[in-house]
Amino acid sequence: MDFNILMYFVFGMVAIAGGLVLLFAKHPIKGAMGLLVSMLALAGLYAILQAHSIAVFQVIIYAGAIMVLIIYFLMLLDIKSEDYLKSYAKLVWTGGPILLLLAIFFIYKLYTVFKGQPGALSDMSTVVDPMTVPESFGGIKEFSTALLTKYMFAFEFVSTLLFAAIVAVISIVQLDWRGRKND
Amino acid sequence: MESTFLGINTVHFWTYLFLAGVIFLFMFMMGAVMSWSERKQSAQLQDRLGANRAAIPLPFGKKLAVLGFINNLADALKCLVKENFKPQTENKVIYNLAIFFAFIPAVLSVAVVPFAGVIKPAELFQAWYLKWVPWLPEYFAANLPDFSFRLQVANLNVGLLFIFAVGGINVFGAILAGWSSNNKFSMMGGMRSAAQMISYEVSMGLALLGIIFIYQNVDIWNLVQGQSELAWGWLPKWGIFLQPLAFFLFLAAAVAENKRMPFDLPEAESEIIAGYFTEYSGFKMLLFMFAEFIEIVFVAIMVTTLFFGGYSVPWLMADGFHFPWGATLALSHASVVLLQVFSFISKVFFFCWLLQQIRWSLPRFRYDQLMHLGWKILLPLAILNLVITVIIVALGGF
Amino acid sequence: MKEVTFTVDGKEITVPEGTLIIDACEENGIYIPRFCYHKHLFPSGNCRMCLVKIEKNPKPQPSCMTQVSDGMIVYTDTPEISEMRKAMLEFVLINHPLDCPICDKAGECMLQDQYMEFSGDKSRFNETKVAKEKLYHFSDKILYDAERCITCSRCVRFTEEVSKTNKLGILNRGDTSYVALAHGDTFDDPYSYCVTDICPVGALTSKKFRFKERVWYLHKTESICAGCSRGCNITIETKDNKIYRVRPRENEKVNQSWMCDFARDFYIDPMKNRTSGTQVDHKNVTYENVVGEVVSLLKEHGNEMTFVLSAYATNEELALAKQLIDSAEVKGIFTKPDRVWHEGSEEVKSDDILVKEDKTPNMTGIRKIFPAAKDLSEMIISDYKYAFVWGPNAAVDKLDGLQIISLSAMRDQVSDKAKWAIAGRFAAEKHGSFTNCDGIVQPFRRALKGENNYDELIFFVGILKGLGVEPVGRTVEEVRKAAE
Amino acid sequence: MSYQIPGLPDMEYMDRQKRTFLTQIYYREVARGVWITTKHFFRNMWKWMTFRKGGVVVQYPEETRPDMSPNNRGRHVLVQRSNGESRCVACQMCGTVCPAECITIEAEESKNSTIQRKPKVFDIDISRCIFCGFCVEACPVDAIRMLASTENLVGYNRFKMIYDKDTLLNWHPVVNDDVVHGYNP
Repeated sequence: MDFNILMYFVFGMVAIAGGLVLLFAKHPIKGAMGLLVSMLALAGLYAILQAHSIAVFQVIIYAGAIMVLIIYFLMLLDIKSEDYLKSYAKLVWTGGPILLLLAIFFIYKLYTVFKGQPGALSDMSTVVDPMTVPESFGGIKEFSTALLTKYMFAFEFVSTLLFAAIVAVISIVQLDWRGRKND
Repeated sequence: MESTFLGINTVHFWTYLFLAGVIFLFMFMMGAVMSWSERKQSAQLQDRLGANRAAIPLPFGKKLAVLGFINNLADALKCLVKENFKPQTENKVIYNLAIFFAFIPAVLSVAVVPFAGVIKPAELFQAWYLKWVPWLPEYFAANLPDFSFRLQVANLNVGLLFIFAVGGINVFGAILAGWSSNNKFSMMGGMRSAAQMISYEVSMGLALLGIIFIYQNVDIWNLVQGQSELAWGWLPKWGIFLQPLAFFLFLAAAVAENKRMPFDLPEAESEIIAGYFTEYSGFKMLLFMFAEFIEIVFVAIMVTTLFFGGYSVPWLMADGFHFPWGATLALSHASVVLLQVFSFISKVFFFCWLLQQIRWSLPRFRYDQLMHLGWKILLPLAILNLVITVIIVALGGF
Repeated sequence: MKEVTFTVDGKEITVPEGTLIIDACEENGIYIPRFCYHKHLFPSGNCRMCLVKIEKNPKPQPSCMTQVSDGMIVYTDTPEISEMRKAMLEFVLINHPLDCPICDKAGECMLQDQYMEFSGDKSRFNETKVAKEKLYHFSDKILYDAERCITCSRCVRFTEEVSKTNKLGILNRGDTSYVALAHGDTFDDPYSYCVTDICPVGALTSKKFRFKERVWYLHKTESICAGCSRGCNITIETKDNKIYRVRPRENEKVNQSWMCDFARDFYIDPMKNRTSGTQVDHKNVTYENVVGEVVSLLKEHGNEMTFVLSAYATNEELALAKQLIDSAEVKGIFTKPDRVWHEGSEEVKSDDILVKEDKTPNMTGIRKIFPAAKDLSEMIISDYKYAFVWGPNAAVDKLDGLQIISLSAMRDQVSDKAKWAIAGRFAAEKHGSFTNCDGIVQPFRRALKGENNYDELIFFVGILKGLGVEPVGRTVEEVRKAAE
Repeated sequence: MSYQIPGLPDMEYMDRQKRTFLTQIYYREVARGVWITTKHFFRNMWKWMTFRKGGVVVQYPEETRPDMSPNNRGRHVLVQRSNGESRCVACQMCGTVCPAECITIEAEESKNSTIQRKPKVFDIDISRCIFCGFCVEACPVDAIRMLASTENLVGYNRFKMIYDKDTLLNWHPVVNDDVVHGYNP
């Protein structure tokens, strides 16, 4: 078996496992650790696809900066697991069907891809073979050029997503405060 | 037909595996040397004698103390055999995971650093002083006449960023250890270390941006290559000459990242016992200490590589010295490689010594002083340095 | 009784008529120094330490000889009185050898304490002190040091009034006077150790305690004597899990301030023939194993079992035992006079002072909790297959042919013969309470750490839990509370 | 801002209000500090390379300071009577006052009826002792003293650091033969 394929499966498994830990961990810190592992595994996936820049930025930005902040605040807040779970118990009824739909969609997508290309999995080695990609592929120059020209809008749009997330968090926290005042 | 192992060229595989082993071992040895110099050097500069008691008894009443090295062995032995205390925490997994987050990045990031230039084994083993294994030069000359590799474990084209990425993960070691120890002092240590490391990472990154702009690269190999060149025909293009301010900023920020004196607030003994690793004992504590020592070596390696030309020796080319006044001194390939390795390691040793000297000379900063230095001094200076560099580079400077 | 009111140092005090000033003051928190006065002895008034100023009286009066009267105004702390105390102490100390470093009384000596509190002056006596006999062997228990003696006559009055042997007397007069026995006599009094307790200085010391330990190192535990059914209140003084001495504790209703020599030896002499650990068929097994076996035995053969109670058991243990007997439906309950605790201790018959005929501490408690318990001699062996024997000294021949479970602190024929042997604890090693012959329930605390990790209470709690019964309590306090 | 202490050179203290930028970035001060320690470092290294001792410390069990004060509280000794017995009466004063609780005494009856009491066991655990000298102060019969010497107070085995009565009596007093008969205040 090709080393890259092997690592692809290893990292893929770890990423999925990290995601599952994030979903099912009772303690928020453990969930954050799951997310962190998932991020690192994603970086590994990028790396075996020869996209070194993306892999490294994945680690610097997500694992090194955002996760540190998340864990920092989780520690400061010292959320007790039970309260945390109770407030999210209702979300299962809305989130569950959405998750199910997404899963069906992805399975369908995979099915169509592999239906069209019977040898897709074994061909992956040729896709990620270092010999077949140009020397400069995944370099910082190419990455920057692509990011700041072609994907400029997407890049900026994602940052609005983060902004939206911040607004959501503040609104939730404020609601919580109001609830506590009545106690 | 080249043989392959898991899709990788077998010779490449074994070469890089061997290289990784050697460099890993080198880092460990350096860690041991640092823990020795932590005692002996501090003793020398404080007019003491330092650890010299532990010794192996020899026959005829003699003792083998080896300048206090046996103390290190005794320490390691003690840490291995002593009772392993565990705190009453519900997060045993994270408690144990934190050690790996602290230790692995310390040894991982050295993978992208070149220890010497290109090595051609077929030529290398021709030198009379390297003919230890008789069949080795014949094997390389017969089978792989053109095989060459760099003395660098991973040839990443984003090497400098890789170091930043791994250094960012390093924060988790302290923060998770502090949190999972279920101890107020550990928690404070973890918090302090997280705040400190995040603050100084900013200045460190900005200081290094100048280097990146000047050499137009983030590949460490190319950075060192760039520093091997000469400016005006005589001055090596070392980072210290082109970016003197960045050197000082980087040195301060790197010491702060390393959590050593005078920035050792996360483990300030007089305030919070041992900070984030208060609750670790025995071998786990040893790993934290060892990670710290290896990080000193790594800071020295970074300073060497980025500001002092890495392995490069002034005016040494692949075929020997080319002095600026026109004289040349031809050297064999093996001699050049050994000179480069020696140059690299001696520079690293010097900076290790300097870092220890700084650590044992200075008192600890107060927390507000630490933050003041990080955000109000280092950061503006780094930005200033960056702006000036960008203007000079845009004007076509070097 | 008629009450009188008088004033001490400006404080109005009401006491029954006939009370001595010194007692009335002490009850109200004013301590008057004394040497010769003892609460349970007739006052003699010879030490002159307790002088107080009484208004309209030209001279200070000894408070131990003066009864209060209505409207009396007493001062205990005038400059005159304190001068007199200082002078009195100086007088007493003139011939005192001051050999506190080698004196066993040092640390609890009334002379030391009162000198520190009421005088503190330096000696002005430059002449040679009168030398007297330093090692006067009164008996093989008591040693007398004439130099230290201040001739307060407490010991003499004790032999006259309490033990009524009239052995001691004071010979000679002035600075040559000393306590002495009749020529050729020995001080063989069953209460002789009491004189070492009441001696205010180190003149009378116990040979058993001599030079063993300094008194300030001893840890004092309030306990109840297990020597006989009188239940004297005692203080057990220990260090490093070893009993150094036992002293009586004041209790007006039971023993006043006295206890017998037998009981002191009983505690101090090292316990011989102790049991240890848990055995089944003379093989050491874990405690849990034995508890499990006893539980299954009680479950299956409870109705073929007889339960022989120990009169050394505390009330709390008996309460749990009762619960056990009721829940396991044990057939017969017997009790026995398990008198002897260690070999060689001399048998003391009863007397009319303290010692009782019944040498067990808690037979009254058994009678109260188990009114139906019969004496062991009335047992018919053929009725039973198993016997739970608690405590030592059961008649072995009465238990022939039975399978024995023995729970005893002392090794004897029964525990040797027992199939299941569990070591118990001695009275000084556990908490609990005894009911004495007059029906007074007296709690006591543990003075020694037992050798085993369990005591009888824990054992019974374990058995009850094994039987599926919730014990009324798991600690002595819980059981006591449940009993109330 | 300077501040004069008589007999000492002028000492400069930092005026926090007047710190310059150069002071605030610390680099110059760090360099000054490192320079001082580096001088020490190389001086000691040079001494070491020329086979001289660099540090000022005393390698205690092998070396002892020659300039020890005669009042130094070192090893304990027990004072003898003229017949070689200890003067101690086992009164436990030293054991009671000892803050480190390192003195163990067991008393026994002496054959001499004027002395009555003498120590059967007199142990000082030197590994626990803090050399405060309270035992010497407390002793009513001047039986325990401390020598100035600190030689051989260390050991590899902590049980060998418990000095028993014979060890404590094993010394040669320089004082004249001051015999005490019994306890005579």
